[in-house]
Amino acid sequence: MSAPVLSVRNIEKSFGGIQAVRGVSFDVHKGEILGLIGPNGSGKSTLFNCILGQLAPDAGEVHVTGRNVSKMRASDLNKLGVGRTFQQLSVFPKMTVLDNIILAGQEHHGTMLSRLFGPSDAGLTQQAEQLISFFRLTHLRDTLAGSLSYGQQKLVDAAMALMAGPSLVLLDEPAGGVNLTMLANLKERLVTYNAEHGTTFVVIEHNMEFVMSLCTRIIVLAEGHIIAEGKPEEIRANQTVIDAYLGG
Amino acid sequence: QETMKLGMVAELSGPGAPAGTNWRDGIKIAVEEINADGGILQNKVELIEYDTQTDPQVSRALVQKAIDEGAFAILGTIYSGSTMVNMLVAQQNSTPQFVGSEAPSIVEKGNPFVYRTSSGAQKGVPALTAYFTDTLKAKKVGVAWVNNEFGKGGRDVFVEEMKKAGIEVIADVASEQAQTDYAADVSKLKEANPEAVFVYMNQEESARFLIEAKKQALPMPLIGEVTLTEAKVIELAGAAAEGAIAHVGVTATATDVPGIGDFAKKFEETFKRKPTHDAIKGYVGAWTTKYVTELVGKADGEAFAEKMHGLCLKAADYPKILLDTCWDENGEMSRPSFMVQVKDGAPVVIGTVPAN
Amino acid sequence: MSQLLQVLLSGLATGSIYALVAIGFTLVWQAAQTVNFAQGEFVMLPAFFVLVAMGYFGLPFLPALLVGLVLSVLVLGVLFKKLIAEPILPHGGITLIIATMALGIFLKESVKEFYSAEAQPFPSMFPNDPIDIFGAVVSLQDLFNLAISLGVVVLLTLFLNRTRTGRCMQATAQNPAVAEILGVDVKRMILYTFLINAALAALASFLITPVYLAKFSNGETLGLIAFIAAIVGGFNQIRGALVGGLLIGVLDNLTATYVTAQYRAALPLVLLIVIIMLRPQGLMGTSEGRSV
Amino acid sequence: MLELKDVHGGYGKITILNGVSFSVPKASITTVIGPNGAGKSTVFKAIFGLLNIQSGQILLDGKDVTRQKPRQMIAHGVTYVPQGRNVVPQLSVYHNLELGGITSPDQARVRERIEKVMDQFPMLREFRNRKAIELSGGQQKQLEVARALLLDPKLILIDEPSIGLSPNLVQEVFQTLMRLRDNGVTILMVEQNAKAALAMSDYGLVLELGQTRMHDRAETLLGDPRVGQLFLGGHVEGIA
Amino acid sequence: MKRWLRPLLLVLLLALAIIAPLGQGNYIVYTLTSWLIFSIAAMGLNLTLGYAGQISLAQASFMAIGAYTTALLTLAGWHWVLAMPLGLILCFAVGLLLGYPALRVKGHFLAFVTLAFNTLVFLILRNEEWLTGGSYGLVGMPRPDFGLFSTMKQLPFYYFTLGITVIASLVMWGIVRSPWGRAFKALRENPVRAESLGVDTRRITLLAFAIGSVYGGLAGALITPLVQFIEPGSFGVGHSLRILLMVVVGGAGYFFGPFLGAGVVIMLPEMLRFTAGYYLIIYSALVIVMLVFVPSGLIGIGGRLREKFRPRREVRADMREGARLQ
Ligand SMILES: Nc1ncnc2c1ncn2[C@@H]1O[C@H](COP(=O)(O)OP(=O)(O)OP(=O)(O)O)[C@@H](O)[C@H]1O
Ligand SMILES: Nc1ncnc2c1ncn2[C@@H]1O[C@H](COP(=O)(O)OP(=O)(O)OP(=O)(O)O)[C@@H](O)[C@H]1O
Ligand SMILES: [Mg+2]
Ligand SMILES: [Mg+2]
Repeated sequence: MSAPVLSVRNIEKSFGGIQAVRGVSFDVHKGEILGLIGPNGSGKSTLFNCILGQLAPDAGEVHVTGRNVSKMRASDLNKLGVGRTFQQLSVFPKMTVLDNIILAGQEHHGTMLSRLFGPSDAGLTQQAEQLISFFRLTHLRDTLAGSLSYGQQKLVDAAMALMAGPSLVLLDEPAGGVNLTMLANLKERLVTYNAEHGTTFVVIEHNMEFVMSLCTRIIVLAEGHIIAEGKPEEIRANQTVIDAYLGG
Repeated sequence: QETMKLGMVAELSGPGAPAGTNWRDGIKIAVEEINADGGILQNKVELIEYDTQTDPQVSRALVQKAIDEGAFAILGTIYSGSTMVNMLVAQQNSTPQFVGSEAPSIVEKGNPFVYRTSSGAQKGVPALTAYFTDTLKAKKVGVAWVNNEFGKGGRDVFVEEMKKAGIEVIADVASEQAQTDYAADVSKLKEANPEAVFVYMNQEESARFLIEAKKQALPMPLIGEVTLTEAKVIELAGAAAEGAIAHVGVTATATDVPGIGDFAKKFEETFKRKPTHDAIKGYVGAWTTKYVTELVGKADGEAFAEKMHGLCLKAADYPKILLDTCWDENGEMSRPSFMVQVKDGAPVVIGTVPAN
Repeated sequence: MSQLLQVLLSGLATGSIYALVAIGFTLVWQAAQTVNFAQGEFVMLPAFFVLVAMGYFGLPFLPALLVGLVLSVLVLGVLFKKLIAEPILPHGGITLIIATMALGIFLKESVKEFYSAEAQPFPSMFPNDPIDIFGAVVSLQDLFNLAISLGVVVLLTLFLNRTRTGRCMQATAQNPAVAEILGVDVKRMILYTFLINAALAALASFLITPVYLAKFSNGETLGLIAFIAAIVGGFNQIRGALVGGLLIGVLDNLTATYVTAQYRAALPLVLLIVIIMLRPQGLMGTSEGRSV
Repeated sequence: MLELKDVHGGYGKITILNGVSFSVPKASITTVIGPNGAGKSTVFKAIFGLLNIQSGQILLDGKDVTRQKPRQMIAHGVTYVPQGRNVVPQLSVYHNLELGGITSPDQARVRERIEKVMDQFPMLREFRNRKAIELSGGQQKQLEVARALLLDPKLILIDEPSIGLSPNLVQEVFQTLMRLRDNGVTILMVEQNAKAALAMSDYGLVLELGQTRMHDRAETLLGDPRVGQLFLGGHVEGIA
Repeated sequence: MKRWLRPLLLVLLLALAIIAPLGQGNYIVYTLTSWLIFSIAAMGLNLTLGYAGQISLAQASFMAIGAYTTALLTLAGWHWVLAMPLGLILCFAVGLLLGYPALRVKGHFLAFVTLAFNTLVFLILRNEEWLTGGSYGLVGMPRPDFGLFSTMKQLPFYYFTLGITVIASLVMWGIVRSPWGRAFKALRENPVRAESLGVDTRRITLLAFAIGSVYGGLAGALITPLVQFIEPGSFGVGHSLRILLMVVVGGAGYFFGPFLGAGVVIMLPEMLRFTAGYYLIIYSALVIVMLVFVPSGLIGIGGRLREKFRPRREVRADMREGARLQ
């Protein structure tokens, strides 16, 4: 079997006395859709931030397709084909929706210099417009992203993560605030990507219906540890998980 | 009767404002008197004011503007940095220019149209040397100066003079323009303990220096050029100014010189404050413009320049020149000067120095 | 030895003055998240109120101080807030910063045109008697300045962190939208901030001017140095202003005495840059927290 | 209790609400649903005085409260929990909570209530002295919800409380809301988690394009196939 | 704005700039020239601050570097055309250097570091007399002579500056509308997110400083032959603040903002000079009033006026698609 797309080894991170992540290890293989769930404050987002270079972990290593990327900067990691979203809305508020999405793709085309002298949209308008219309935002194409509704911004955020055609995407709560119908579309799109391009996904989400129907495998985090791991139906039945997280 | 325009270009705002406004007000009095006296060549004089904001680039633009608007002579500027720039413009237009700047370099550029209204540092400071050698009999001295083109000019001349006189400069203390804290400066001087200190700074800086010197009880005599004993400095420094000595080109305190006394009185009545050195300079500049233009007989820059060089005006014939004054072929001025000391809160003339 | 002591003590004395002005910066930052670039002029102006009260209305010194304080609070507090801060604040910090720069010019030039371009002496609230400490000299005034800036720091810190009003002011600065939703009287909190700032500026003015002399252009350098002191101390802590101010005062004097007078303005800056690079949140400041 | 009559309003020159009318009876829970960008949050802002209302009327207990300021609305007994993150970043958790009761004249009671909500959300007690910004997304949301419970409001406007909360906490919040309703508090809520929300609600309201489309009892809406198809994810549309 | 309106407006503006100095006195021409030069400096700062969101209070020091390099070289007999690029290269390098702190500190800390840098440059210019002439400055730099076209006189020098301004603007236009421009804005709005989308924020930050500095340097290289005298005092912190004022007053982050801003900051005092001593008071008051009423800068004034006199209501964009639930 080939090297896992993402391999997380023994990551630890604490913030002045609070141990947010305490030695987490797992592998994700090509084509998987992995769910990452757990109570609030269990360290999920912190783990993402450690994996993707936004935070420096206190210990541990991260490998992407066999390569140690622990010290790599987020932009370089992104160029390797790793995309992500953040839990908190993070569009560029004073840029148009179209510009937001083109930006997400432009750094993957050409070199720094060729971008200066090439076309101003790096030839990406069409591709961006497709994504925009998929997320039903066509009428907002030239609106500043900051004046979109919460759910709409969430969609732009997701579109940005998908724009560069990454091979591994980490999504932090993609469903929060998104209308159920649109969410079904999003799920469909992720599954299609996964099937057609073999894109691997890791998804943090509190919407259990979404997670359970989307993911092929689920990891449950609590207080910085992995407390359970398995197929969706196993997790749903796991008493520890029910007590810690799902509730009665 | 026509009017003749005088362009007053000076530092009316920015750090140079105190000097500039005094310069302006001195000129205002002169212009009033000149007009009362029939103007220049029977023409009424109109004074146009231009504010350089103490910015050399602006000053250059304004000298240009004054000339564009028909000024036949320029009065200003005071800060040497500005004068260095704008005198080029006046030169290009053959317009005579009286400046208040004292930096040596101004008259070293071979510009025939620029004239001083007081001696430059390279004349004023050497006039002091005798005081250090003969009166104080000093062997080791210190110098405290403000690090701008004014202070640097004075300091350079002083150090040179001392070398010539065989006196050692054992403390050389630079301070910033608008500096407020002189503790370090004074303590350095105290540590070096020279026999006298030459203080070359602008007004408030001088006052703050004197205050700190008194606080730390600096024991040696403090000697300055022009500023150190000015009325303003004494007002600001209060008791701390007591005993300070300065060489002064022309001082409003020399009231026994008739022209000076009259001017000082008129100035105080009009502006409710005592005239400074800069006010007298402006006054003299404006009057000289009148005298020389009338000597030439027409408003002509070239002829004016011709006349100015090597010109000597006697106070007896030209009373508003205040003291017998000569200009050399570079536009440098010389006239008798005074040594002044602060006694009981007032400057007192303690000696005169002949023109050099 | 006595020279070193002298330099240190003098540095502390000057530093306490910087601190007093710097506190204004941190206060306005903590309570309105903006920088008042006219802070130096805010400190320059009250002394002139007093001079006018004494010179034109013939009031004795102490009542004139009181008049100066009241006028400062009205002009630099109420008017400033109503006419400038309130309309511009919602449009972001940088716009207000520029507006305060323009305000600085306005105040400076007004004083110059309507009062005087020349420096004026200003009476001291405290006796200026020199006190000899092992051969070094400080004045009583210096000691008072130090004590007062210390006191102000303690009081303000307590006020901002220990009272509900203080916390409402912080909430207003950090997230005005939320403060408004929770029912905080946002406008009033901003008013408080500027009132306190104005009163502080007046106090600083009365303490500083006897030494610095009253001059329209005093605010320029003072404002700049205090701004630097506030940053170095850590903008988001009142006590940072004290530490920053004292540090700059001492460093400046040490540099001028022992290293270089020509570059005395530079060396402290370079040292401070090093500090900032090592501790990006400032000496006393705390980090602003998670960003992802 | 609350009544909107043909409200029009928006941001700048764009009109977002094109005639919103509905009324909410006292001591009931009404859930607002609709696609993203329908104007749900905008309606809340309009009620709470945060929106430029062009025309129409908002009545609270029969009194006209159109264009009143947020502080006045709080005085009328209305509280509002906006969408997204809304904490004061550099203040501690405890002081954030305290701000929730800042308008109350009875601070002793507020302190008591803070202890109570900290029992309900134990995380808050554990982290009471930490800066709010340091909390995780869901923890911040708990803080916000808890903060809204400190006064005795008559009407709570709560915009998507479930975003970021773990399932057990969502249940906890819903139960709290139901308890409040049983004590006579009126609740108006936006939720995308619509099946669960409608299940606990008395009424449902469907908003689209800034207009009220349907307003009915919650069970009726849940059973309506069109609603299910369009807004509850019952059907996947063709992918563009 | 209609599609043809913008190019038409641009042509009109350029024509205006060409005829503006005709028949004017030397003084007006001089002032117009310094307006162009400061527009260039402000354009650079607008890139650093307005587009990329990096506060810099050191633009005047880059003008100094450009001005002194050009001055020293032209005094040594070089032609301006050769001296100027050297100044720009130096500015680019120093700008990169100044960008490094920006990688670590943000906001007011960055403001401080740049401010300190400006002070440092000022002190070096003043103290290193052997090179820079110290506080006496450098004087007598020639204006460039291109054989047939000599810029010695005021008017030709204006056209020379205008030409350079147009070129500099075109280059800037190219930069901000390229993907770089988008990356600069992304850096301003959300650096963390930008980094996660593959934007090399380090490089972009450094570039924002370096390019902005080059424009400062270019302005300096033009000041030298314009004034023919330079001294440290003209490049102090106060002047950096003045350039900042131009950017914000004009409209930070808008392409034409710097031109408007520089126009106001330089021309308005000239126009107010008739008020004698009061002009700075009036001027500063006007700036404040302007910021109160159009906080986004003068560039926003057109929109504000249109809004005021022809208030329009727009329906929401998705209305056209129609409702799905009837
Ligand atoms: N910068 C920080 N400073 C201090 N504490 C932090 C910081 N970042 C995270 N924490 C703490 O670390 C723990 C884990 O936070 P994290 O954001 O990873 O949780 P999470 O699993 O994503 O939770 P949620 O589901 O609510 O988003 C929390 O207790 C949080 O308070
Ligand atoms: N501040 C704003 N400025 C301009 N337009 C805005 C602003 N906020 C929202 N809008 C627009 O108003 C419309 C309604 O937004 P609103 O936030 O009310 O939607 P919503 O129904 O709450 O959606 P969601 O489910 O995504 O939260 C959207 O089309 C949005 O683009
Ligand atoms: Mg999280
Ligand atoms: Mg919403």
